[in-house]
Amino acid sequence: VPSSAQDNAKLEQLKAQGFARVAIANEPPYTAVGADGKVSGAAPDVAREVFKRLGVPDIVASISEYGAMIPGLQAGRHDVVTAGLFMKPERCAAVVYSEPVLCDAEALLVKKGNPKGFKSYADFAKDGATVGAPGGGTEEKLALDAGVPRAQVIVVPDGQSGLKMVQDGRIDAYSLPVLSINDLMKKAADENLEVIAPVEGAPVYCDGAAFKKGDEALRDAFNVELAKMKESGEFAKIIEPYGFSAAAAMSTTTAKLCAPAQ
Amino acid sequence: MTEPIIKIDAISKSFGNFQVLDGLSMQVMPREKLALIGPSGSGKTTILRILMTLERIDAGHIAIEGEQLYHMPKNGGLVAADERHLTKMRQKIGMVFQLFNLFPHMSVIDNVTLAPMLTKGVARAAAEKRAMELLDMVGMSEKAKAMPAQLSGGQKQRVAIARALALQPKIMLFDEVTSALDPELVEEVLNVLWKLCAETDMTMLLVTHEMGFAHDFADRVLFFDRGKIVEEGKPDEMFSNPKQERTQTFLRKIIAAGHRV
Amino acid sequence: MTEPIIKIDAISKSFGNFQVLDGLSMQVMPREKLALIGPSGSGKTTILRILMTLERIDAGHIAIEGEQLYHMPKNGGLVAADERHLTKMRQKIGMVFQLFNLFPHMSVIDNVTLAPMLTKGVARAAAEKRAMELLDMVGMSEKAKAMPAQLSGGQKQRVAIARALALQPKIMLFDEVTSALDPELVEEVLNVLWKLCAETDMTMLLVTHEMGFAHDFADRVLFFDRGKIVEEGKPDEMFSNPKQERTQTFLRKIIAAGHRV
Amino acid sequence: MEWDWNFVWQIMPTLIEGVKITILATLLGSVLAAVVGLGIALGRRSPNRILARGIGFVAEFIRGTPLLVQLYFIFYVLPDIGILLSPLVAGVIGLGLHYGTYTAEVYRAGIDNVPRGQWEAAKACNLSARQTWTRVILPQAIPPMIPALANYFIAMFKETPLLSAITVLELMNQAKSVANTYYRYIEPITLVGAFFLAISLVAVVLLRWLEHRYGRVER
Amino acid sequence: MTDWSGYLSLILQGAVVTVQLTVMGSALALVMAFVAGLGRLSRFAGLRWLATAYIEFFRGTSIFVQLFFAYFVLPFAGISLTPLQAGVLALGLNVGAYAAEVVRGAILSIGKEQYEACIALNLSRWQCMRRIIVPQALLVMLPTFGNNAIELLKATSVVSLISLADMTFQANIVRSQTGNTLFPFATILILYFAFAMIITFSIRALERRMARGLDGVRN
Ligand SMILES: Nc1ncnc2c1ncn2[C@@H]1O[C@H](COP(=O)(O)OP(=O)(O)OP(=O)(O)O)[C@@H](O)[C@H]1O
Ligand SMILES: Nc1ncnc2c1ncn2[C@@H]1O[C@H](COP(=O)(O)OP(=O)(O)OP(=O)(O)O)[C@@H](O)[C@H]1O
Ligand SMILES: [Mg+2]
Ligand SMILES: [Mg+2]
Repeated sequence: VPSSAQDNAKLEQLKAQGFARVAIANEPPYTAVGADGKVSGAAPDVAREVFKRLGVPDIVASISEYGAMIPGLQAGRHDVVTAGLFMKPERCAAVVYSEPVLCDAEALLVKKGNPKGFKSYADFAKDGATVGAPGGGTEEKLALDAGVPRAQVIVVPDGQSGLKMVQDGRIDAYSLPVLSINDLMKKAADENLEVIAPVEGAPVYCDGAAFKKGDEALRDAFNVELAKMKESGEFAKIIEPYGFSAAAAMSTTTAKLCAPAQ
Repeated sequence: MTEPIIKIDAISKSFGNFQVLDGLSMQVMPREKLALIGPSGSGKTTILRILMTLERIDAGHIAIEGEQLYHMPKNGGLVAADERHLTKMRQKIGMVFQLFNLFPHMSVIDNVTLAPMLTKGVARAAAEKRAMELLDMVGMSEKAKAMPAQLSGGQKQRVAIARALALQPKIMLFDEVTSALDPELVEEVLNVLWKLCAETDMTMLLVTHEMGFAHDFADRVLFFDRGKIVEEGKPDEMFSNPKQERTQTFLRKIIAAGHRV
Repeated sequence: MTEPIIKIDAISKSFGNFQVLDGLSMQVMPREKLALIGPSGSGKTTILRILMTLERIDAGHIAIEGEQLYHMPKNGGLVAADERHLTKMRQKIGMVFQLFNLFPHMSVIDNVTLAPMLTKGVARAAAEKRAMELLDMVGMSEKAKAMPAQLSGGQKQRVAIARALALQPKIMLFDEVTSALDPELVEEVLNVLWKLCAETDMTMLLVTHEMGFAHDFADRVLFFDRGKIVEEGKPDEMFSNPKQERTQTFLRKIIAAGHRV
Repeated sequence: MEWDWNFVWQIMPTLIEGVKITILATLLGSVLAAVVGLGIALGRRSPNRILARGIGFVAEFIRGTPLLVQLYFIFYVLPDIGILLSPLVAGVIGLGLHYGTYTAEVYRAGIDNVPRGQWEAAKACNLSARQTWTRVILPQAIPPMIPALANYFIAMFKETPLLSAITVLELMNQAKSVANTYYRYIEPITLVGAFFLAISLVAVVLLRWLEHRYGRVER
Repeated sequence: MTDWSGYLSLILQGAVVTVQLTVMGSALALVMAFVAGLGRLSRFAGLRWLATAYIEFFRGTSIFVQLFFAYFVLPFAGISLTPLQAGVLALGLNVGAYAAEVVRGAILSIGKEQYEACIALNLSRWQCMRRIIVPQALLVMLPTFGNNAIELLKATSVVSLISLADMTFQANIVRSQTGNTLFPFATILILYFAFAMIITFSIRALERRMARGLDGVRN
């Protein structure tokens, strides 16, 4: 039940300061930073629009590591995370999510021809193959959960570094959501690389705007506006140019995504 | 009868195991010009440094104008002096060092005006006026704006004297103020001391190896050896007719080395 | 007639603007013991340092046993010597310094054996045997295992002499080898030099302020002033009957300062 | 958020793995820095002016720019010209080069402190340039600089967390990884601090001893 | 095509942050250096102890730990700092601890006779420190302070690890956005070096100015 704006103290505070502090990752197309320094990308654009409708004129984005986002939220460094931080039961326990915004499957970036024949994360558990992933990101967890030893999951600071490490043969594969990998590939335009998508056995994930526990009222207000945008088609207009599917986001719910794995 | 301005009563001082002074007593009368002579290591510098409170004494008492230097009355008894008491007492005493110890980062005039301005609250204009008089007296007024590094040793020492005088102490201590100087420069400084002697009624204690100067300048000469006063007397008697054998050998050596007595 | 072992021909040397030597020429015969005397700053040390190749010359030529020191033949002409040529020439020359310059991180015996082992490839056993003989000669064999820091100045200087001798140079240069020593220690070192003089047929150049020693030791004395040879002669003539006025005043001053001639 | 001791014990083994890598990187980096520093110090004294100037400039450049950026460079740019280094090797090279420019200054001071008379005595003994360096100058120059060198090695130890930027799993990286997994920063970061402080304090005691032992030379 | 001038201006924005951090961090470090350096020389055991604890703690733990602590742990104690504040705090306190030892060393290097002249002129301890000792010690400290400032400049690159948009951070963004590694990193290497040179030359100029009239005093 969406609470009325009157008792939403957090929202009032954001309105008063005139902006919301959002955490984003340095990972196109979820986020993008233009040559003019302006933050765009699917996740911030949606957040910006929703907040505008809530009466908060602007967002101030700070780029953060995935692993630092939830601690940063808890430490009060951000008001919301809109970064492609996919919903997972543990995360749902740590923060409160809005309804789904961006959905994507997982992909692997490998050398041309996929010489080692990777299909799923479990493939990396065999014969010492290494997979790179952002620290604290979903892919790292998926790989670890699939039984890949810690030493074979290489924490890579950002996508560009991951791409470079695959090119240089430092890691056998680099894993990110499909769209992120596609974006990397586009920029690299490297004939010798190939994208494997989706990764077998890995679920399709959706992110949502993540709020600090206790900010449920703000989250609820956010959901109201988000639902309106989804309905009006405005939502699709924002995210589809980036390659995301609005239909995917509208076909599932936070409750489903946060349910403990069967 | 006048009271002594300095009354040293059975003071002792050791450095580690080495006892420099052992129960020394002596008195100095107001306006007296006293020369302290004696062989190296006999404790002359130590006495001046104790009077300037640069060293503490282990035992004994010192009174300046009847007031205890290292002790102060409290609850009817005497207790060790605190920093405030020492600060008050130090107003009466000034010292000129063998190595001048000018402040190298300040001009000559700033060296002279600093202490009056900071410790006595004298206004800058007044302090500078007085400083120029003093610099004039020591023949250094032309160098008022110079930095110490630009001066010769004799010039530095004359500035150091002006600096000490600026606080108008009742007692001035001079520790071998000429011995770090080239022979040609000694005279400059001795001339200033002569003038000072003649023109002021300060009490002056002077450690020196310039026997001629001590002879002509002092009202009384003390000859030290191993922290004890071996002999004292008027300069004329002392230099022409020393009574103690130790004094005789000392003076003989000094004369042999070519110094005038 | 024998050829001179050292032939210095019109050499010049400046430090910055300051011309120390200006067209100096001199010769030394094999086995000659030569004393170089003269006032401070006259260039005596500079000459020895040039012979040891510690300083370069600006102009002129030096020949050692008829071979050029700072030049070497190439394509029919003479070119500046390279390091290899200098290394070869240095084998003929040894030097003992005023400040000993022992290697402080090595024992006495290692100081003496180092150079023969490294530069002549002498085996350790042979080098040590010879070193002990030399140390014995300078009266230091008992301290063979000691470190330089444990020695007195005179002892250090004797080791330094043994070290220089270990290379068996034909020419030995001594630069005021006693002047950094306490008076009591001077004798130790002079005794060694006497012995050396009597027992070997090395050519020796010695800069010294010990006129007595120069007198008794030297075959010939050169008196320098401002980089020029003012006077030279047999020691007897030179010290008893100097011809030049400059030499006379120099010797008079030395005598006045209490030195034996 | 409260301090959780159970969590501390749970993550301890992971952090200890990190400590091992940190210490390994420091040790290897120190050895390299010691060698590189000597190379730079000697190179800057080379009679070849161009060589001396060139080495001097490179050293100044390395010393004036951040190690972090240098690490990025070594790890991500060098492969473009065919130099592919493992993370640890790249890290050790980065540390060694960077700190080598510091130790070079220590060497320089140490060498300058050997009195001129020692050079001259070596010449009078007809030692070659090489023999003079190895037998006379360096044996005297190095002991007094040991404390200063050790100081830099301790500083290097404290900069190893930078290696996490090039995926070396040292202490800080392990801690971050733990923090990422459990969304808790307090315990891992505090423990890392405690590890660093403990090792540094031990190192400082060691340093005092080195100073006592080697700080002075007798002449 | 890629808008290089735009990305260059992004890096320059980062450079502004780097300069801000360096200037503010140096200011804090300077204050801490004097507070702690003089504290260690205090007559009061409590002050001495406090200053020693500060110095040893900040020199003993790594700047990273301090940074992460300031950024992620302090908020739980109710102290929430902006990234810039956290960066300035950690850098300033860290470098301040090193510089405090410089202050102490420089003050101890001033001869006893200057203190004695103070006593003979009846200056109070504070007056003596402020007017006589510190002004002379300042000249001794200056060159090392210059080195400390360069250390601080270089350390600012690590704030990129706590998401402060300094030069290194922006270089990483540019790298992600353009896929080019060499351009951003080479650019910032040159910028860092240029800043370091500016610090070096300003300190030298300052030193010359302060040394005026003191020729012959310093050896
Ligand atoms: N701070 C000190 N620590 C240890 N011993 C000291 C100290 N100051 C002085 N002494 C010793 O005390 C003795 C007396 O020293 P003092 O300087 O008073 O002699 P002096 O009569 O002034 O000699 P001089 O004519 O050489 O100046 C000397 O033996 C000296 O070595
Ligand atoms: N490295 C140098 N740089 C500049 N000037 C020098 C240098 N070495 C020597 N001189 C100058 O050259 C002159 C001759 O010096 P040298 O040491 O040869 O004199 P000396 O006759 O040995 O004097 P002394 O008896 O004092 O040892 C002196 O004026 C000296 O100042
Ligand atoms: Mg004295
Ligand atoms: Mg000489």
